[in-house]
Amino acid sequence: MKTINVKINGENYTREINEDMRLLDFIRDELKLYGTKEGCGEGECGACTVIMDGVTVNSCMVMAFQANNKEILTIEGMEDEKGLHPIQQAFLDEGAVQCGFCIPGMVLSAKALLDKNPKPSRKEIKEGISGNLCRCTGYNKIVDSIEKASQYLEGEDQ
Amino acid sequence: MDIKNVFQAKDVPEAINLLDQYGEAAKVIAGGTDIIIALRENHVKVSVLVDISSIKELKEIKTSDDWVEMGAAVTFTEVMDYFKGHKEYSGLIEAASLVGSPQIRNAATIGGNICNASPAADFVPPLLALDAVLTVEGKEGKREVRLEDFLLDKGRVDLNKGELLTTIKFIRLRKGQTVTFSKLGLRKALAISRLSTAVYLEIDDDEKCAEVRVASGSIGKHGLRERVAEESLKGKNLDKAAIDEASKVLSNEVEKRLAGRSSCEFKKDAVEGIFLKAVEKAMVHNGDGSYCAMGTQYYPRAAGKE
Amino acid sequence: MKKNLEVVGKSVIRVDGFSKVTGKATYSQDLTMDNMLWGKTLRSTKPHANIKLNLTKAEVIPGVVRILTYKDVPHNHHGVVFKDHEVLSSGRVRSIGTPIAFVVAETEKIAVEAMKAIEVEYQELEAVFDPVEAMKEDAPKVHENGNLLYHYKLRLGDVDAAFKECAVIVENQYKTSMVDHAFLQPEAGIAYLEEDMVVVCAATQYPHFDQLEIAEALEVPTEKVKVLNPAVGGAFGGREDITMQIHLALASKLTGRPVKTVYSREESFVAHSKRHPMIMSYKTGADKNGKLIAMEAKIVGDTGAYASWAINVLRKAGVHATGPYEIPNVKVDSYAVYTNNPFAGAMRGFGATQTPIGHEQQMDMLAEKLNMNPLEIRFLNALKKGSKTATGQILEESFPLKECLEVLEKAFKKDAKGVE
Amino acid sequence: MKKRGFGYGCIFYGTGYGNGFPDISRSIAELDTKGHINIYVGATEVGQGAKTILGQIAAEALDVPVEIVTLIHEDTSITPDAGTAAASRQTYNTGNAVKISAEELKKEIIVVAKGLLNEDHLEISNGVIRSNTSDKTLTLKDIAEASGGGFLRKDGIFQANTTEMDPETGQGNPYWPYTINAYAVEVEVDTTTGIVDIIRAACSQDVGRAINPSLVEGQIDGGFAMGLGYAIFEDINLDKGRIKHNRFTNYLIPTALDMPEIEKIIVEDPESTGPFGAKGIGEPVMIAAAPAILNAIYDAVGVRLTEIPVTPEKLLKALKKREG
Repeated sequence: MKTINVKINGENYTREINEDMRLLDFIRDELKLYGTKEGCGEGECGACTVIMDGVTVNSCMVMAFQANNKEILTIEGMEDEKGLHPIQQAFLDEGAVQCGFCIPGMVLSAKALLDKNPKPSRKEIKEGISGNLCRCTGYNKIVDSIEKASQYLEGEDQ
Repeated sequence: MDIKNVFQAKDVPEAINLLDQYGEAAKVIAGGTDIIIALRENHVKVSVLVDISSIKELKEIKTSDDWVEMGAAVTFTEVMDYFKGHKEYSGLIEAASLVGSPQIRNAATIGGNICNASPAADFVPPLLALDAVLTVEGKEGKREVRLEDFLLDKGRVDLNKGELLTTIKFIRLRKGQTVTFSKLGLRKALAISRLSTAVYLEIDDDEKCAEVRVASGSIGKHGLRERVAEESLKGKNLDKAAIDEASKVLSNEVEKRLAGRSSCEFKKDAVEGIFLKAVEKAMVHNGDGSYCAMGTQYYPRAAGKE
Repeated sequence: MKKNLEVVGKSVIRVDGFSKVTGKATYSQDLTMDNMLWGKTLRSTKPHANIKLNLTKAEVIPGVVRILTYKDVPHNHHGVVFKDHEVLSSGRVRSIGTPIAFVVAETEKIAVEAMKAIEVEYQELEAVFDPVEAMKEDAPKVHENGNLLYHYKLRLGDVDAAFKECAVIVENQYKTSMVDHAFLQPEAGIAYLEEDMVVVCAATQYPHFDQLEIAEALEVPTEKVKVLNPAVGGAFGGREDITMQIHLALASKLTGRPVKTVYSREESFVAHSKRHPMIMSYKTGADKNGKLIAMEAKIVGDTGAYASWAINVLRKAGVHATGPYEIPNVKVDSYAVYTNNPFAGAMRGFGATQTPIGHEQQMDMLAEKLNMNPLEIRFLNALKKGSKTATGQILEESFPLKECLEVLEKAFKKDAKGVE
Repeated sequence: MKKRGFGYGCIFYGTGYGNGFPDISRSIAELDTKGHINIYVGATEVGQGAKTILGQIAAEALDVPVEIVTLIHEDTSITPDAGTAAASRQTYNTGNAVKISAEELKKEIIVVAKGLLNEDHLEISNGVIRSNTSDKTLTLKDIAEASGGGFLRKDGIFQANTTEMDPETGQGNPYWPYTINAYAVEVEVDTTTGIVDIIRAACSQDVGRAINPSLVEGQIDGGFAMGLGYAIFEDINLDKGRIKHNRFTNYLIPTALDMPEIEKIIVEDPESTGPFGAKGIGEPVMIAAAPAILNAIYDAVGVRLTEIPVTPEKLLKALKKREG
């Protein structure tokens, strides 16, 4: 067993983990945060995307021990006391959601993108979510909603 | 996967000590994007993982007067950010940007890409074209090895027990020099390279090809220098005939190399297109029909032909 | 009827959206229960074989609770139309991926270990993978009654005579691939007991049908089975057939504990149906003005080792083989054929997705031969309100093909060619 | 060299089980004690939006705000069988069943209201029961309370129109209704690598009537993406019955970067037998995409690909063969 300290969604966790545990399993099985999904187990679909130290990673491709002393944001950390994050609101407003299985990862990719590039072009948005596979939506409404989220966030800043 | 011990090394000596101590039982993990799959599928059977992704000195890129030096644990995203705007390094930027997806580029490291020695490793061809030199450190000290010599076979590199790849360096590009990259993937993201080429090009004041290095991916056991194509271009005026000739030479070479394989027919043809694209990217055509290496300041840049 | 529509026609925000953007939506892999066991499915690695199992080594692994085989299944059959799937193979496997045993253990890791410890002795049988080969008399039989599962015949007018009248004829063979639904959520489920009722919670397209199939296999009354259907991560036809539902129900019933299983992506690929690959031979003829006169098509669909929806899929392919065009002389033969490939079933479009690969290219080829533009020939032959289809059905209303083509043409001006 | 081309495809699609197979959906509409509407159907929300649009249909039929309608479909022990979420049948078939149950419930509500108000000419408008002859009103909660604290429940059942075809000639009315879909696509083909790039697309989609236009558009985008994958990427690649492409690294589905923008045009021609004129669209939205792409490839480079998917390998081979 190995002890790790991880800050997830603003909260510090100190846990004993198995050495062979993936970050994804830590988040789901240990912390019971089931919003992070597993779609392929090999970093290809992005359903397990979380933000670690400011950048997106596939949590199925990170060993849990590697997250020691790191700060992680999962979908459960997107809402705050005011309610939905503007990106989540935009996904709702623009009709970006269908089956929803890709959506937590998609929202986090959108957040990482907008944090780095607050006014991305549609091409840049597509690049930003190119590691998140979706089989239902054909992506276009997701791109629309990230554009919309960019506007919402700009409005918030003013 | 049967992992018993895991370590987050704080510095290179600690990592080397651990690798030395556990020997064959240990494996380095950095971005994890390849090794975790290999572990889960039992292609790699080790009981100890040494994580080097938090070692600060391995995460730096430095440009000195003569060299550009990158730590082995630098991620592809960091490569893209560092070279952003430096067109002479477009091959590095492009190869990095075509690795997997944003999530993978945020985690995967250039050292990992090299040490896996996959034929399809995206970052290897441009580094081969830059004739990159690697630093390997072990208990016995440091040694330098050319990337081309480092790659031994598919999945096998020149790393001895207890050794760690620490840096990758190449000679800083000057005026008239550029490196470019072109890849054939089956889709626009998350695509494993079916074929790739990288070209380093140096054009002299007479607009002749002073130096050229060509490298390929996915058409051999690992990334390879393509010397016949280089010989074909060297010293020539880079007109269409010369470039077409070189692409034919490369195509013939690929045909010989892949003879008997089902992919041969496709790759020998497609390599021409992919090579041409890399060469074209390396050259910027001027309005008067002259050209210069991309990213250099010799000539006013005209609209690049894509 | 009411004056104006108030809600219909409005882009109401989807009601399941909030839970999905917040990560709160529960998919079946997100469920766990106290005292829960894990199941793993042992599957055939050979396409056609007689098998013998030896569980000895697996059973003694600490933490293994039970290993289910066909002997444990009261009624060992299921299937959406024909009951030609076995819940667990009773001795003969017909495709790679056919379930053989279901291991139930205290942890997922132990279940995997035990699954690997089961010894399967395969006595391989001759297999057939090409549906055209499978139709031949001397082909290896996938099922006892032969490999030809279904033949749909469509006959209208006299095609042989009509082809003689044609100014142009195009004839081609088209082939489509076997493809996967690739929904993002791999199959997962959990079953537990509520007194004498077995509850199965799994992603499905048709919970009431699952309920029937589970009840039949377990030989219990339907009302003793409850299917709960949490959020479903895409389906596209791939969640029509039973995958894990009966395994879970049975395991829970026999152990008295909740049992969960989650498929990996690789297992998902072998566990659910596929789109039928089809070989489609098309012959289409028109007069000199581009009016379609005759069409003949032969369609062979490979349904793999099990029937699933093959009959309905090949029927739908046959009915839609003409495309949305009025053709007075039509002859279509479509065949559903068993092979030892993975089984094919429902997938978005259900047989009517394959045929347009043929008929729409045929239309363009005819247009080119006649020096017409592709839209012109479509307008000329378009079925419309009042038309009769090749099956003799009168299209009584709402058939706006011409309107669709008109708006499309306007939206997509061809003179934009090459202009960025 | 990069070459561009245009292509069209159009299809018709008969929705429902077809061929005379009993295609039945059932629904229960309920007024609960809070004065809210619950609709019980066994129709799965697979992502297509059934849960949303069936609620819209119920709200419209009852003339109540959509916010007070809850769809309950997750439990077989409390929902009636509404058939499978396939064959593009939930909007049309179950939509009809929901509409019928809602209309029946509305009648029942009016009956109760008549008793309470002693008036004959009543209607529901935006969730309030109003008299046409006076200014008396009742809320749904009033009705719920007046009906003894219990629930008002009404069933709805709908069976689609389909007949079995003649086994020898295939003549008959196998499906109803039919839905139309058409795509126009522009592609760019790189003749040196065989790579096909979808530049843009337009879709005209017959819907009968759009219950929820945004959901229809979402289906079109998603349908096109699946058609794109079918045309140029997807193949499980069988080798003696073994699936070689059995993971997402080698079974390629389109990424965001592979998808073009799509101009989406909804064509409305209400179907009298559909709920408020609606027809099913879930499958049709996909179907014409692949053939339109194939026709566009031909227009661009002049070779016919009769076998899908059109991989760079196949396309380059075909181009070479033509050159001789």
